[in-house]
Amino acid sequence: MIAQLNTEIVIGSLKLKNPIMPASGAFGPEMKDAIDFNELGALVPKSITRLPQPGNRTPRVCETTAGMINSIGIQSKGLDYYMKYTIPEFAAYSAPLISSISADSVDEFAEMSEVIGNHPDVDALELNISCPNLKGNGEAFGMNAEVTESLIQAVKNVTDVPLIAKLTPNVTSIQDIALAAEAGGATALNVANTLLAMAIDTESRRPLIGNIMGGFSGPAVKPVIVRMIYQVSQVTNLPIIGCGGIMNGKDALEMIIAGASAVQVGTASFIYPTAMPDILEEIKDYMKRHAIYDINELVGSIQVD
Amino acid sequence: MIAQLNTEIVIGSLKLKNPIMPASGAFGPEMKDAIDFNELGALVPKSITRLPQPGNRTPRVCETTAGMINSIGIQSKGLDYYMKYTIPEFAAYSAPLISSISADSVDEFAEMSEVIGNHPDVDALELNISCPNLKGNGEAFGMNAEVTESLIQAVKNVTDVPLIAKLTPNVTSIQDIALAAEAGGATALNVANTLLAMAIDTESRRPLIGNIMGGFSGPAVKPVIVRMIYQVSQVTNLPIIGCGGIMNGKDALEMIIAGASAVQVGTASFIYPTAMPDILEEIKDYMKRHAIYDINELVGSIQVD
Amino acid sequence: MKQHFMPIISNQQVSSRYWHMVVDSSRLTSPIEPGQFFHIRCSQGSFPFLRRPFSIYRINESTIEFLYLVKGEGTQEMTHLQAGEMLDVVGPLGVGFSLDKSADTILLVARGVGIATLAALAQEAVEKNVKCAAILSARSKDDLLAADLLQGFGAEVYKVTEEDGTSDVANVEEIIRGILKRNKIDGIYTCGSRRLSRLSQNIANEYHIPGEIALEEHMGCAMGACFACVCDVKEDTGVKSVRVCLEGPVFSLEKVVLG
Amino acid sequence: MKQHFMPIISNQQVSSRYWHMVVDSSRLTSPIEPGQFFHIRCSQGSFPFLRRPFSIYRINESTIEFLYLVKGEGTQEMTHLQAGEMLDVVGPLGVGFSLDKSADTILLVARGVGIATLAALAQEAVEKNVKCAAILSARSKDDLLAADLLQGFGAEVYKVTEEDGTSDVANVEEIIRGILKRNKIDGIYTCGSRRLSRLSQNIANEYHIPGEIALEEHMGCAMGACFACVCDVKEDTGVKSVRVCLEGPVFSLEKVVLG
Ligand SMILES: Cc1cc2nc3c(=O)[nH]c(=O)nc-3n(C[C@H](O)[C@H](O)[C@H](O)COP(=O)(O)OP(=O)(O)OC[C@H]3O[C@@H](n4cnc5c(N)ncnc54)[C@H](O)[C@@H]3O)c2cc1C
Ligand SMILES: Cc1cc2nc3c(=O)[nH]c(=O)nc-3n(C[C@H](O)[C@H](O)[C@H](O)COP(=O)(O)OP(=O)(O)OC[C@H]3O[C@@H](n4cnc5c(N)ncnc54)[C@H](O)[C@@H]3O)c2cc1C
Ligand SMILES: Cc1cc2nc3c(=O)[nH]c(=O)nc-3n(C[C@H](O)[C@H](O)[C@H](O)COP(=O)(O)O)c2cc1C
Ligand SMILES: Cc1cc2nc3c(=O)[nH]c(=O)nc-3n(C[C@H](O)[C@H](O)[C@H](O)COP(=O)(O)O)c2cc1C
Ligand code: FES
Ligand code: FES
Repeated sequence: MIAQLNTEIVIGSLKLKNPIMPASGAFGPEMKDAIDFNELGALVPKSITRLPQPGNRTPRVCETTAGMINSIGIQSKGLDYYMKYTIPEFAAYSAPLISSISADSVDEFAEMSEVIGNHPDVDALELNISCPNLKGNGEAFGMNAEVTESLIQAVKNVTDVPLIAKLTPNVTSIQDIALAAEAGGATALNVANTLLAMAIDTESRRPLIGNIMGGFSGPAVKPVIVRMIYQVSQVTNLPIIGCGGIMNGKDALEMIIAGASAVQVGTASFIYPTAMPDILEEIKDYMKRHAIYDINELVGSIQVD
Repeated sequence: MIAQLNTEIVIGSLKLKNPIMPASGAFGPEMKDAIDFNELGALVPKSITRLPQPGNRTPRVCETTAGMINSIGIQSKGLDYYMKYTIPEFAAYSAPLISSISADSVDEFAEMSEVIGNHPDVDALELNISCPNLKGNGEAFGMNAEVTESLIQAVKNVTDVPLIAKLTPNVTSIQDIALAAEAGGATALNVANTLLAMAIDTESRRPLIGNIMGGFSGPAVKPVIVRMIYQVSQVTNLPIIGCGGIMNGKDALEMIIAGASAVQVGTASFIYPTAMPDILEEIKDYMKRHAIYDINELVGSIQVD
Repeated sequence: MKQHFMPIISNQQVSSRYWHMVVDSSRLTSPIEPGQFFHIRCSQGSFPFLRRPFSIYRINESTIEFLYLVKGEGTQEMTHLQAGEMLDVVGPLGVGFSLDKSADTILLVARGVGIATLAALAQEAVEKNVKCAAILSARSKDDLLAADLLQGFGAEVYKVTEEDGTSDVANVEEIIRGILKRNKIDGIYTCGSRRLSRLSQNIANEYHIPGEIALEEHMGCAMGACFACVCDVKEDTGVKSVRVCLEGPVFSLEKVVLG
Repeated sequence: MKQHFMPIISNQQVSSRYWHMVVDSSRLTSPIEPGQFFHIRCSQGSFPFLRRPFSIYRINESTIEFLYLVKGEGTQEMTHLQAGEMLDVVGPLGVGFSLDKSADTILLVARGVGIATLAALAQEAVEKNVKCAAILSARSKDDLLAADLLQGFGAEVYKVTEEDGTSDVANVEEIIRGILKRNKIDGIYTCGSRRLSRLSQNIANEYHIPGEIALEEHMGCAMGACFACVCDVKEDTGVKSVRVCLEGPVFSLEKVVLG
């Protein structure tokens, strides 16, 4: 008898049939021609804002060594469209739907979370607290521990679905923010959003991104993210979703071994449309090769001495 | 007549014949076989500690995608050896000598700076405030604005040589730290030291670095450093020395255009021993091609609209 | 939006700055239309990292061709790909040109490598018995690619270059007005230059000729997911943001907002 | 510590896990010693990023040879280098073996690819009329490289493998004691295994035979600047940290601290 592999991961009330899911903003319904959405651990559409917004000027992406910078600016059709069209579209798949929310204030986060979180087809919320807090001094919510705690708390008060706080890596102590999110009532932590970055075309002496700066993703950032996953896993017991730079199964395993229960794949899908199912296969191969039949045994299994 | 190129950069009392210098820890007297030290803008030996210290366990370096992680742990022969042998060895060259100092407390920084800064052959001090403050909670000095300010202040009180604060990029707001260093009396800012990072060998499930985490350098980090140079240049008038990921003249120019007056080259020299002179040549070629005869015109010349 | 590996048949330099690649497309099942593009990995290694978009220059029985300008790292790497190796592509992607079978003559206005995008349309025109007039604009005569190809299709080709001092908008306008006098133009198609696009837009407007434009924008996913590649088009209800990779790269010349 | 580009003459697989490369070293001016190494760029592209250190396997009139194990990304890439391309190296680096001309016989204890480092010494021994006994240990017989080469040098070669169940330390010890009974061994040289190094150290100690060991450590600069590659050696004044790339890779077997 061949032993069965268990790849199921439980995050609060959320059951993922496997730990592989897309990263918000790097996934859309258009990708259904390339991969079977039902084979993903979860579906995470692009962050939604309350009101429609146009996004930033182009160019919105540029390539850097082993990475890319993007500044899309959360181009969004707004909450009404999202409720009417986006949720039903993704609800058609068996994989759980995690709605990513961006907002300009704590109140707006709560307002939107109440509406989206209470939709029966939404299985969890991912709070993109890396966006700037317009009511604060414009720094991202997730750069401040108190703001993070009160934001999660406010959302927790209006919905019962699992809350994933998507942390920004642009902080002095990711542990402090992680603990604040935990104190506020987060169910899980996404470690992490993009690093703030910039690139300049030396010939024209202009920024390569219309918005000057943007979010840095891709394999270049992975060592920073792995470090943060490890640091966060040392201070909290919350499940961690690793995100940043995963290109293949080995990268995903590195994050899982560092302490992530699940992982998100963004940029890789731009280059390999089938990156997500391929990564899952590579993880399964690794498990077989190492005779590890339950993925949960790998989570945080790093050996340090 | 061919117009002369001016590559001279002035940083306080420090005159650099060109903006290219080595990054501390990635340069040593052994490299004199490969390049002519007199052709460098300055010489920056490895950070020195007061007492001899053995450094960290091996492996001390590992490769990641387009970058490397190191955790040497400031292996050092101590201040006495440095005064007796290291300074005279580097003083033999015409390029100015910038001594990099690492210490465990503000007092120790001041103590060492007094001794080293007042040596007639030392032209400037670079304060490596990215090392952990053992008298604090172990976080790096440069992660805290007040500590940064009082550290620079304390050193300023004991020596007149130009002080370069080498900032850590592992902070929420590099601008705040830059302003604190300026308030403390820094002559210039090095932006920046390495990003804290980690990598795991998935086969053995062990960290690839003996010390678990280490400093991330190489082209992968450049977009984060360019962003920070730009941010810092927006808030202070201090000259900036850009450092992190420069592999060629274009990378150096990117930092100069973003706002750096000079740049340091670390990892690149490991791969191309002649990286520094090659970069200088590429910069000169660029200047000729663009008919820019004074490098100072390029500093901070980014066009945003 | 499937990934395919297509055997490279040839990859050759055709002028100082341009290369031409032929790949075996016989295993592709989806139909390919002029104006569509492929998202291509430029090297056999892992870098450059992102794919690059390239139009389909010619569509043959069992091969397709690309014509590309060596611009930066990606296209530089592409020149190292060799016959026998596999080209890693995603596509065909996007919406191509629409060409009315009943058209008499169409006008192509191409600048530089824009001809790589319009050539396949000229080929389709021949097949549909539609006549073709083409203005090819380039920096130098060496960059005037595909003129022979178009003439071979029976097209009436006008070449303008900086080198000859003939490529200014005013001169191109004069040529176009001359063509319009002599022919019944039922469609204007343009690619490769903002100035010539504006000119084409104005003329199409003035003469009430329908037109199409193929746009270029920096891309991330090239499959509609990331919203990197947007541009604006006019709608009855106002301006709408559309994705060049999914809703384009070909748009109505009348509706597109040229920044 | 100069960078050189040496034409690759051949680069071939010699067993399931090992490859062998010959390069033209005729333009190298510095003398090369057994035990020294080169820091090599494994690919023609920019990645992998860091160089990798490789011992000089054979030193010939106008060529040098490398023998390498395909381990990870770097050595994998190295297999793609082709005859006619240039190998980008920095070196020769480090301190090589010292071999006393007056020695009668030396003993080499090599594990796995460690033989790539010791082979050049065997070659020098032949040239100096010093006899050679060698123990080659490997996972499998397929991995027993260079046995023929050494035998060609007239060396007395003992092969032990996991496959044959002969590679345990106890058995190697027995072989060494046998060799010592039959020969006047004036030097023990080892590379490639911590267990066999300890054994060699103990035996050298017991029999008062001088010995040397070639160490491996992960490297950054390979020119003494970064202190990545340190190990400890015993000195009169205590333990001293030394750099494998500069003060090594060859160290006194007696003095090295085997972790
Ligand atoms: C739909 C479409 C079809 C195209 N068809 C062709 C064609 O048939 N032949 C041809 O030569 N070129 C074509 N281009 C342009 C081509 O994609 C770019 O020249 C190419 O991406 C440049 O890559 P590089 O690495 O050499 O240059 P770099 O300037 O170094 O590229 C840096 C980054 O910018 C992006 N970029 C640079 N220029 C463009 C551009 N014009 N459009 C989109 N992204 C760009 C690159 O993809 C890359 O991510 C097309 C572009 C689009 C959008
Ligand atoms: C002085 C010296 C001489 C050597 N001579 C030979 C030789 O002749 N033939 C041979 O096959 N191998 C030799 N090695 C080992 C060889 O350097 C490694 O096998 C090689 O670096 C592995 O690279 P990789 O990318 O294939 O493997 P990976 O394991 O993917 O390498 C990852 C990183 O670790 C480093 N690394 C991994 N193993 C070693 C190692 N054993 N020593 C140093 N760095 C390592 C790599 O350089 C790289 O930076 C020698 C090592 C040293 C220090
Ligand atoms: C084009 C693009 C758009 C993105 N948009 C969002 C977004 O709307 N909300 C969000 O939380 N993260 C967004 N991200 C960040 C990704 O979700 C992810 O955190 C990041 O890309 C790192 O993962 P990767 O290296 O696997 O791409 C975006 C990333 C990219 C590349
Ligand atoms: C092996 C190594 C050792 C280093 N040691 C020091 C050090 O002692 N003091 C210091 O301030 N920075 C040290 N650094 C950081 C470099 O000075 C530099 O900030 C960093 O490497 C980024 O530049 P790069 O990408 O050009 O290498 C070290 C870097 C490396 C790679
Ligand atoms: S490139 Fe991603 S939507 Fe067009
Ligand atoms: S590798 Fe840098 S000192 Fe040895």
